[in-house]
Amino acid sequence: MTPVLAASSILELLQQYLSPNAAYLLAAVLHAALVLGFFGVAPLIYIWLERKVAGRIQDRLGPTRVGGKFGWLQTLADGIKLIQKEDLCPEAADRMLFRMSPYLVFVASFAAFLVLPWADGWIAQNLDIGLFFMLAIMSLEVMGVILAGYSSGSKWALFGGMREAAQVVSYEIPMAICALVPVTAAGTLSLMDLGRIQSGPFLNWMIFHDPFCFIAFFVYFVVATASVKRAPFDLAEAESELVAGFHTEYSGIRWSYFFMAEYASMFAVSGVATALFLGGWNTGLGLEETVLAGWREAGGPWYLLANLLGAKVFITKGCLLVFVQMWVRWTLPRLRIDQVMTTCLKYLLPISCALFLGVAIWPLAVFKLTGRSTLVNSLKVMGTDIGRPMSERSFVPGVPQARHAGPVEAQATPVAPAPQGTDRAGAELRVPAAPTLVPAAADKVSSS
Amino acid sequence: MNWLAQQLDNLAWMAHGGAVYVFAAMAIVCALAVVFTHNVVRMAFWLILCLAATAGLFFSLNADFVGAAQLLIYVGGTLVLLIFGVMLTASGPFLQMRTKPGEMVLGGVVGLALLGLLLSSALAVRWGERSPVLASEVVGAGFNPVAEGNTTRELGLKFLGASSRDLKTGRGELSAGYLLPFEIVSVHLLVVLIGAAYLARTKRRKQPADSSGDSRSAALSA
Amino acid sequence: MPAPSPLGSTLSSLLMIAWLLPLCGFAVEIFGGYWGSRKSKAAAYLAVACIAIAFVCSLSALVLWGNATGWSALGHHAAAGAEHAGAAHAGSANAGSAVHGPFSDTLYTLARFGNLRVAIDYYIDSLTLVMFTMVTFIATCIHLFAMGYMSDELTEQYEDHQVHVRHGHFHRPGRFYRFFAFLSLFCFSMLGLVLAGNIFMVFVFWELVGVCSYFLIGFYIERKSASTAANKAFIMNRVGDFGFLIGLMILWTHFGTFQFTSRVEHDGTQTAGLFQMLRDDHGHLTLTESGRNVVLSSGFETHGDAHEAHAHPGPEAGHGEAGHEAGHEAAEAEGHVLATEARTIPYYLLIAAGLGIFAGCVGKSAQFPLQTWLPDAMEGPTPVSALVHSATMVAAGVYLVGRFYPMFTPEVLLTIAYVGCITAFLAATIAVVATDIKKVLAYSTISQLGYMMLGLGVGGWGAGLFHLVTHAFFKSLMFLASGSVIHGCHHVQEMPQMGGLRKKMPITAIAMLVGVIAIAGLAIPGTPIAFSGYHSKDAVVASALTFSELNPTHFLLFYIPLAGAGITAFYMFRLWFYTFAGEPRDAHVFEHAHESPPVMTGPLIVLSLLAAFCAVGGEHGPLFGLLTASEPATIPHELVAAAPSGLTLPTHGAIADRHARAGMYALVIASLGAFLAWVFYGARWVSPADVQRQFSGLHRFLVEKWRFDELYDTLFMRPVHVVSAFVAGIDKRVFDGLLHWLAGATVAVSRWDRLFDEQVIDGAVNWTAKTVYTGGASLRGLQTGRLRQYVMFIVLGIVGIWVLAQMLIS
Amino acid sequence: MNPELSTAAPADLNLYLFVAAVLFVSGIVCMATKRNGIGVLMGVELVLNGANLNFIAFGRFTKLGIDGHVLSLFVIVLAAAEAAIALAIALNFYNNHLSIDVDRADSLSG
Repeated sequence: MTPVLAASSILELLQQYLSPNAAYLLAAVLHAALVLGFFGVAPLIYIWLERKVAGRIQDRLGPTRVGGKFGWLQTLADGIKLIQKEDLCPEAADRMLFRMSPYLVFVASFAAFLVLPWADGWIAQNLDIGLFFMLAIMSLEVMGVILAGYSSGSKWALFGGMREAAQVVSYEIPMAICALVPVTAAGTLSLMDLGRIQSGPFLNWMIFHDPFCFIAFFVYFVVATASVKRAPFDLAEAESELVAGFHTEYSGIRWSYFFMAEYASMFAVSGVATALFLGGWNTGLGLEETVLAGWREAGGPWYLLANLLGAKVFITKGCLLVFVQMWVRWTLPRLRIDQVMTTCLKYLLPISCALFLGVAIWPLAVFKLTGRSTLVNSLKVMGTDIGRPMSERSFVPGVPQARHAGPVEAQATPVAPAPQGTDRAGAELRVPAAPTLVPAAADKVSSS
Repeated sequence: MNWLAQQLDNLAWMAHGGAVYVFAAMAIVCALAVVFTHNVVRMAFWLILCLAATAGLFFSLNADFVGAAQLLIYVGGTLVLLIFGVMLTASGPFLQMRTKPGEMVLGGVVGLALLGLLLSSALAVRWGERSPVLASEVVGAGFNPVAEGNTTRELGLKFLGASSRDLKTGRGELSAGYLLPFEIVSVHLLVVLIGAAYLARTKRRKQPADSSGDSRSAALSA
Repeated sequence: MPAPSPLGSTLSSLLMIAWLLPLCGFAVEIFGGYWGSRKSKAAAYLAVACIAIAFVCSLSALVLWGNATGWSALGHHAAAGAEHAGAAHAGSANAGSAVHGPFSDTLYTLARFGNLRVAIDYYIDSLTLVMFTMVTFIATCIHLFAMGYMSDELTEQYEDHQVHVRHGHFHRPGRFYRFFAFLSLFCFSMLGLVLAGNIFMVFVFWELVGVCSYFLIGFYIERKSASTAANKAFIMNRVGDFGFLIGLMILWTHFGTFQFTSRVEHDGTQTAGLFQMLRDDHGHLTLTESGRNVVLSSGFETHGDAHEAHAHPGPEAGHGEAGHEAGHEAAEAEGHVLATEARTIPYYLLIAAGLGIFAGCVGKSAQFPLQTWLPDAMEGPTPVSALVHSATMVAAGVYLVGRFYPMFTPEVLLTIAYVGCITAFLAATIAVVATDIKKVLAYSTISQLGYMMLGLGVGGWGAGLFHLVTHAFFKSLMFLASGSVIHGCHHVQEMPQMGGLRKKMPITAIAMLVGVIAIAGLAIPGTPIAFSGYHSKDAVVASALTFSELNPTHFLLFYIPLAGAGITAFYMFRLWFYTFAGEPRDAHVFEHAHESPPVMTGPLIVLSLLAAFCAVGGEHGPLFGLLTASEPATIPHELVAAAPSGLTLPTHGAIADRHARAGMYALVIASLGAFLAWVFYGARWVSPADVQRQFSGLHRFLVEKWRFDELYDTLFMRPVHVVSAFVAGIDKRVFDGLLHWLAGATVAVSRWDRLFDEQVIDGAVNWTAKTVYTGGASLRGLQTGRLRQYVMFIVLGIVGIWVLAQMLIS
Repeated sequence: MNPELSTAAPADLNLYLFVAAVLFVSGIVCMATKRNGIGVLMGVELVLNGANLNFIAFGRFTKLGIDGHVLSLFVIVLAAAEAAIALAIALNFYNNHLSIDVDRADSLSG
């Protein structure tokens, strides 16, 4: 078994050859490159997909010529064309801001990918506050849009920027609250931990955790669609009114940055939805604790294979959601700006608040009513308990656990006795004792 | 190969330490840019960069939650508000309200004096000797997860008046925590939002003078 | 002791109705009239109805009482008069007291102060009944008369010709209703006074009567003379009432009760009355051994013993003074044996109490020396003069003397007699020269009241009250007649402007003539043709004659009234001749004179009949009999000399012996007076003006009313003024000076204080304020209102502080 | 993260104090010189950020620890509140004066 195949992550691989600092640096560069690669390729595909979907929904074919029968390379051709185009800057524009704002949008959108969990252990930067960071970074994107709209020196652009600002700032709130619903249920902000919690059969996904999470998913999806200014909420670039909205004056490669950022953001919010509600990289067939756990245990290429499968599952789920977004775009008519704001502030915001309250009260209410911490007790599905309390699942968040860098972990957590091999120990291995930090009811019930 | 590794290691170390300096320099430069720019929108832009750099400094200090909060609330929220304000109020001649050079000079002098004051007093303290608990001792002793930059849980416990170490050893006595201030701040925020909404609401004012002027001009044109 | 009997309760009910009806009338009239129309006669009708019903009730009560007693009083006195037997009279009086004797009870207890009980009591005997009937009858007549007389008040705009304001005469709304309201109130008060069963209640109604008099005299309140007269009457009465109050206090202190007579209460206990405590059944005082104190029995306790001891008064009558001595000793012995704690009252205090009560009577009845208010009281409307100031109210003093007779010692009675005597002569002489028709009548009234007092004082109890009743009739008649004249002559009252009016107003002239004859006491000797005045005045003169013969020292008590009788006849006929006979002196007045309407002449006719014939039969007549049925036992039935005073009071028998002689004297003198009047004014043989010139000094003395007003002015007003001036001088010089000096000193100090205040304190404050203001104004420049500058200031401040701190540290 | 890199502080406290001081002074100067009301507001934000940086830095290097984070969180929240109110005031001011020049807001000058 070669070291390359034995490593569970790039960092681990590099650490076998380089000093820690160098390994860390190189791993960071590699992570960024990988994410950037995905960031660059995905929009190509999505733009193509958009055209095809639009065509099919509108009962036409879409691109058919470039790159074969299905016009595979249409987007690439477009990109080349855009790169060739002159980089125009209007006379009335604020030159510096006009040039800077596409990069701002691009960077913000790109940074969001840093904390997306592709598979168990496969993440560019495993932040404890992953989701929080994600929301923060994605909210930066709007700055670029606003500055672009303002600096263009055009009323269309200014109006678009203003609309974008109003819309995004408003939708950020219900979006964050809806994202907090599964976070509250799970008890962690780390997207990686969230993915681990949802391992096992699909009933373990957060969307099925309780009714509030279930509703929260749909609310989140609507809000996320709006926050990436997709139809029917694409008021910022409403062609019929504002020519092209905030990017009216842009051309060439700067223009394409906006589009790359938009499609990348579509995947980003979909990825967050996947990680939060739809089980992340987990197949939902219960394979993780049976087959895949064995693969991981085996290590080396099996481990790599398991993670690849996870990444594929994650990307597939995200793409499905992106597809739904497109589907919605070409199906529903555009709203007016006041309708957009009304929808957010008068409906989605209260609904999300109610959901948040509900999910906070849910465990208490269940405990009070049933005396148990879950509604369904010990229902065996495909050999696995489902509806298990969080504290009894194979992964328990909040406990300093040994990550994949074993020796480093031990050094980093000198006080807590490091639970050995929890992740790789498979379904049989539980966290030895209910940790003291796990909050409240579930803990007490399980101990009693 | 070894040399290469060594160079890489040095580079990595420099990169890591350099990142801090880069963020610091960026924060300083952008802050000065804010001071010396006259266009408010550009000021806002520089401010964004400055605040983002500050957030980077936060991250470098292992304050991940505060950094993210800085990004989310400051950069994402407050600044959007600011730009709103700029765009709602900036029209033509008022976009650039130049300060007199004398005022700039005076402000600069005073600012420099203040900077001297701050720096001389801050740097006069030899922190390492002054306080027995500094840097290395504190790290790991104050809150363990600092090493990893995972402060979320610690912050949450702090709000409840506890720390993870207390809970683990079981001998921690719970203090008052920050729950009450937190609640007060929440209510304060709510009040502020309502107040701001009230203040900034559209005022429907009848303007008989304007309408009469309109009618007069209309009559003239007719 | 008269227990409550069916007769008593019936009488009290009837009299209560008669008493309280005018009060109701007053209440309705005074409020209804105020809110009602000024032109309505409703008030008069109501008042007349009330007083008429009261009269009917009173008359019924009198008849009831007469029937119950089988009119024994009339028969008895006829017999007594015939037999002149005091003994029999005394016995029968005692025996009959259960039937017709005083009925007394408490109607309502107002308050209790320890032993003292203030209550509304009634005391009903024949005197009460007669007074009730007389008062209500005369009041009815006068009410009717007043309906005509006061008719010019029935207007919204009454023009008072005697009040001058800047533009002509004074105008005011008519006060018709008010007049009748006050008349009603007066009737209520007078009847209450008569009905009263205790001396305190008497006092209350006494004052109430005085207030009514005040209101009615001051009816034309806008006239200065009227308001002055009202004040004068009221103040003079207060002088008398002061004595009354002293008497009341003495009585209460020593007797502990106010009620007149003993009676059985509802709870069976007996309460002693004043009369029973002071006197035994025979009207004797019980003296202690020293003779200085009078023993007060508790009334009912000693009654039985006393009755036993004197069970056979017949033998005792012959004992004379010796018998009385024995009786006294026995009573004293009993007193010692029975009750060591028996209360006594010093004799002089008893005299003082009697004099005090009498002082009230002097004031009310306008006796010397308080007689001056009555002529001035003629400022009131003539019906008022007739009712209040001649017939009833002024008679209240006489009535009270009669009612309170048992409480008076012989010394007091002598005082009363002299006062009456002086008054009678004094007023008669003034009346001779008076020219105002009402003034003449007023002085005549005073004079006649003096006769009544004289009669009472010399022991003629029945004579005095007899004259009271008859006088009431003929004097009210004469006042009404004069009122008719005044009304007919449009408020001309001066006799020199009249004359020959009998042609214009014959009925009035005849009525007046009847009154004049009655008051003059003319009669045809030997025939029963005699007007009422003859009988009553004869009785008084007879009593006086008897008294003066029994007590020769006091011979003046006979001669002066006798002369007075002549003067009375003179001035009354003078009045008649002046007014009605001869030729008109003032053509203008005569031209407009007219006879009064029937509503005024009607009462005149009725009253003249009564004036002429009410006293028919004289001292054997029914009226005298009715009155003397309630004669107190004090009147001695034999010639005795009361021990302390040495006076001998006449008995009925003694008076009767001298009656014929006295009547002859009086008739002769009166006829002489009447003849003189005819000589002067009827036949005009002698010019009165010549006589007037001849005796100009005397005339002026009389016109100036014996200079009593001047005397009082000198005696009381001047000293008071002098003292007041002296006190005022002290006040002005000493106290005011002191005060002024103090004030000046205060002002000076204040001035310094003010200087200090202004200069130092204000200066300090102002300096502070100015400094602050200046500082603020200079600092104001710093407050540019510029946000950015403030930031600079803050920073500069911080830097400055830091620099300072650095310097200090180094 | 690499623990070695983290525990060995890449820079000492004084660097952060210097940056914070510069931010603070920049904010002050901004407040003192900007005539635009929103510029003044930006100055305030800078000042607050300087303070925040101090909190975090002291939390990292002294016993202040996590409390510094809590305090800076409060600062951030209150800064947001302040910004909201200040902008509302600025809008009102603009509505009334058709300008946002703070020098014209001198009605209360002495």
